[in-house]
Amino acid sequence: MTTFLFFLPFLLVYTVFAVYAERKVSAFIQDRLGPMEAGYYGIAQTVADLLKLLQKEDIVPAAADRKLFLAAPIVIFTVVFAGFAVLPLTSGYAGSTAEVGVFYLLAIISLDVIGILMAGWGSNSKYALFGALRAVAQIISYEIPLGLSILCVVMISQTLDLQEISFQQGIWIHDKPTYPGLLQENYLFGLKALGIETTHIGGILTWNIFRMPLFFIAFIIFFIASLAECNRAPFDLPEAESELIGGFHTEYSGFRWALIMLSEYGMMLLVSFLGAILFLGSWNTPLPNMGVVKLAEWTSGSPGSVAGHLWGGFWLISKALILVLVQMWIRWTYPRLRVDQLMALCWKYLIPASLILLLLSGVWRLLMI
Amino acid sequence: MNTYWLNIKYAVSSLYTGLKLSFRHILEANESRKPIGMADTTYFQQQTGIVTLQYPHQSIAVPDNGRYRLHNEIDDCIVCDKCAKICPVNCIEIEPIRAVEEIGKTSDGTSKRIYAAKFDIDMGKCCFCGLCTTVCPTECLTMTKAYDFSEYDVADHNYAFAEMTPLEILEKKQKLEVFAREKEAKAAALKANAPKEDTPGAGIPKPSFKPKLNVRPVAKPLNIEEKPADDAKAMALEIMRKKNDAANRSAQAKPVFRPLIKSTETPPSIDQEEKKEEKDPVPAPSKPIFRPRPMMKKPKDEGEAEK
Amino acid sequence: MIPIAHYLFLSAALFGIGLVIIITKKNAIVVLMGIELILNAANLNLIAFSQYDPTLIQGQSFALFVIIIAAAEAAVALAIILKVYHFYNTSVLHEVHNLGD
Amino acid sequence: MIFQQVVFYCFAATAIISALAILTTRNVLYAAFLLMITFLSIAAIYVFAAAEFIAIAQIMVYVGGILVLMVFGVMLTNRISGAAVTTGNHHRFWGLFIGISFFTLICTVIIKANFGQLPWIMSGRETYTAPVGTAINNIGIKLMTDFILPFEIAAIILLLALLGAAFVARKPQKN
Repeated sequence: MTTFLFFLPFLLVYTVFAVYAERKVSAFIQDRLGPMEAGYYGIAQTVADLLKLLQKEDIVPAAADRKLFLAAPIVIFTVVFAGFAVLPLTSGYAGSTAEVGVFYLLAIISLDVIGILMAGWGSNSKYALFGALRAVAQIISYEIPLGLSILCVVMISQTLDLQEISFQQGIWIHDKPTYPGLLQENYLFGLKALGIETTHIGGILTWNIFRMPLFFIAFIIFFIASLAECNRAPFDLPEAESELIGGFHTEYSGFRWALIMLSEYGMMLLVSFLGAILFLGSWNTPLPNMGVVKLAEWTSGSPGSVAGHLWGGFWLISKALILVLVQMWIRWTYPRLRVDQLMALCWKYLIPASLILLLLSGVWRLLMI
Repeated sequence: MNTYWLNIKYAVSSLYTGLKLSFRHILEANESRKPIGMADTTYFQQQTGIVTLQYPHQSIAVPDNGRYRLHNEIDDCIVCDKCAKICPVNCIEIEPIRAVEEIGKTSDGTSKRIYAAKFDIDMGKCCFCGLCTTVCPTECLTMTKAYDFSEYDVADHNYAFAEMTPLEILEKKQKLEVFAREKEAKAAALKANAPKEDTPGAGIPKPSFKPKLNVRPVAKPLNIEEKPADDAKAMALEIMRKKNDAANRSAQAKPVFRPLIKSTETPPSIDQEEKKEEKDPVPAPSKPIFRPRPMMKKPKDEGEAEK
Repeated sequence: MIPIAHYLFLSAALFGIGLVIIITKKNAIVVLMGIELILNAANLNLIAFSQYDPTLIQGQSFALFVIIIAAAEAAVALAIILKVYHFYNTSVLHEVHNLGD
Repeated sequence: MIFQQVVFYCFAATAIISALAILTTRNVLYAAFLLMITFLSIAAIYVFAAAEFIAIAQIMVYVGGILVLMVFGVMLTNRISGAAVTTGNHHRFWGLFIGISFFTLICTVIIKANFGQLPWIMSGRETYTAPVGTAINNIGIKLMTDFILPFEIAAIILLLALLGAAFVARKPQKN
């Protein structure tokens, strides 16, 4: 319940370092050095930028709709931060125990649209309005493949509770009181017919991406859709600098702009957490037990113990941060899509693929019993 | 339908290639180029890694013949004004003061006969064409390797090479004036003897400008021998005194520009001036190749000021 | 637990406000908002009653259908409003005088 | 429990105040965003009534779907010319009269009917437990068994609405 006490400071510190990492990753990909002056290897550059932003004037354009303009960044940030409420952090330390966790996160992502619309309309600027309309069209379209790929996981896991999904992907599957009808043992690739039980082997073999091998494709669909949901390149049409200056946050400055950036990076982290929880084994270790070498048990304490907290937090956060790094890697590799390409990718490729995956997941689930 | 699957195949392979490419660059980022210049034999050897340098801390060596900022070796400068004339953007500004005698020799043996009261090069205007360095007779004006000379104020781009203090400038000017006065006295003496000539402006009752206006008549009678008359000398001294006062006063107000008044001349007088100089009694054993022209720009301004 | 009457009062208030909005507002989209408010008020009733049979939860299922229908209705209504706007160049309802083409 | 009640009344008050604000504001876009606040507070109240799933569905469908549609509608049916998008009022007296009279009528009925004392409510209250984690399972099973027909019909209606809306709103074909 108290995970927000962890997530709020974590989000702030993470954003500072994520912006730094973004600059460094982009610099290295482009054979540059990136920020080098502020602090050792430029490590304090983002802090300096943040201090600068906080001192800047809070400009409200004269033609803007003042109330909407001022409220929009707060709405966007609140919505994104609310998404962190249901994330489990370790095996013994979860956020809200709401059984609708995944569904709630989908709703949160669709709420984000409202804040963007407020910002775009409130700015009373054509660039902001174009950016907002593009953002909304994009987010609403990509919610479908995102939701369908999540639904695949939900179908295999038979629950919407993120903590429950986490428990299913590791060696502590029996440590959570489950609802009737849920799986209590794991088999290799989820196939009971193979007869290789992996319940006590754990590690990467019980991650969802291995329990159901087709989830690799589902994960890729999820990842592409999540990139579009956080307006990240190559789906950054809503804030395309070269076309729309800054998209829906063109008119913002100072603290409010910082807040929008914070929520953008927060959104990246949120979908990365979600991807790690749904597909990459959540807070479970990637190392399996092998005979007497109990790597899985050594690298994950039992739920509720101090070791369990530390290992769980370490694995989940490092998985999420690696996904964030992959997002950055992708951003600085690919060019931006055109609007028609964006829609074609969503409706012609991702949605049919995820629908087929949904069907296959149902079949696979029958094989798992 | 076939294109559909081909599209997917092409997208996957190209996305994979792109990721591989950028990831290779991330891995290669652990090495970076050394700050070595083109002359180095290893210059082309390192093809990968970070290519940027941290400029103020590191920089690539500039070749010795790099031609960036102008430098004037004022000790070798004979203030011939060639550079200022040829400059296409008028970035060189020179204020010469003729010396009454040879003031030294440059390192190549050319004799220096003009003081540089001001030798300013505005690097903010400079177009780095290098014409000034080619026309420089004593090769005192050169382009150096220094290329990083950014400043906070554009006025700081003006590089002053003249080393004279205002006091020295004043002193040299007075010297020149004394000399001119003497000449004028001679001329006056001559005029008394010579057939009457119309000297425009001679009757203007402005004491401070008088001497200069009277300089001209000196130049006109070209082949007259110098025989200073006593009365003329006395008159010259008298005028000199007044002139000094005026000069002092004006020097206080405008130390740099004011004294220019003395050398005010109308453009057509350039030829005259040169001819006059040829006839100058000043001993000039080895004359500079280029006849220095005392003033190029200022005369006009001052002429306007006069009116 | 909250007395059921309080849910019902809240629902009644929302219903009343929705009704007033429908009657008084000129803009078609705001009228649509009033309709959504009324649907929400109805949903609130369904869910308030549904909490007393936690095993059957018929009320919740019904509320879910109401939400689905509301979504469909809103989509169609907005499409019609757009069409009307293109035809009459206004979205103010009483300026739409004739329905014939 | 007292804390829970305070939170409930806060959300109820927010819902009513923002709904009233929709009534009073002339700006259509403000009305849309106020409607979002109303919907969110109603979703919160659903949670109090042990209907988490419906609450999230409410947020997703109403706020993420219908409201965005409405805002799009507002933007598309008004010239973007810098002037605020406003709406006028008419029939003020009759509107208020009918609304208030309906409200008082319903309130009277609620008080008269005394729902709290109905036998099935009483028995329900006895068996009432705090919201437990089986509601979604129940809804899922119900939807696939007892309510399979309305569920499928709803799916068809959604599809029809999608096609119909797209058909109605499309640009007229040029011959």
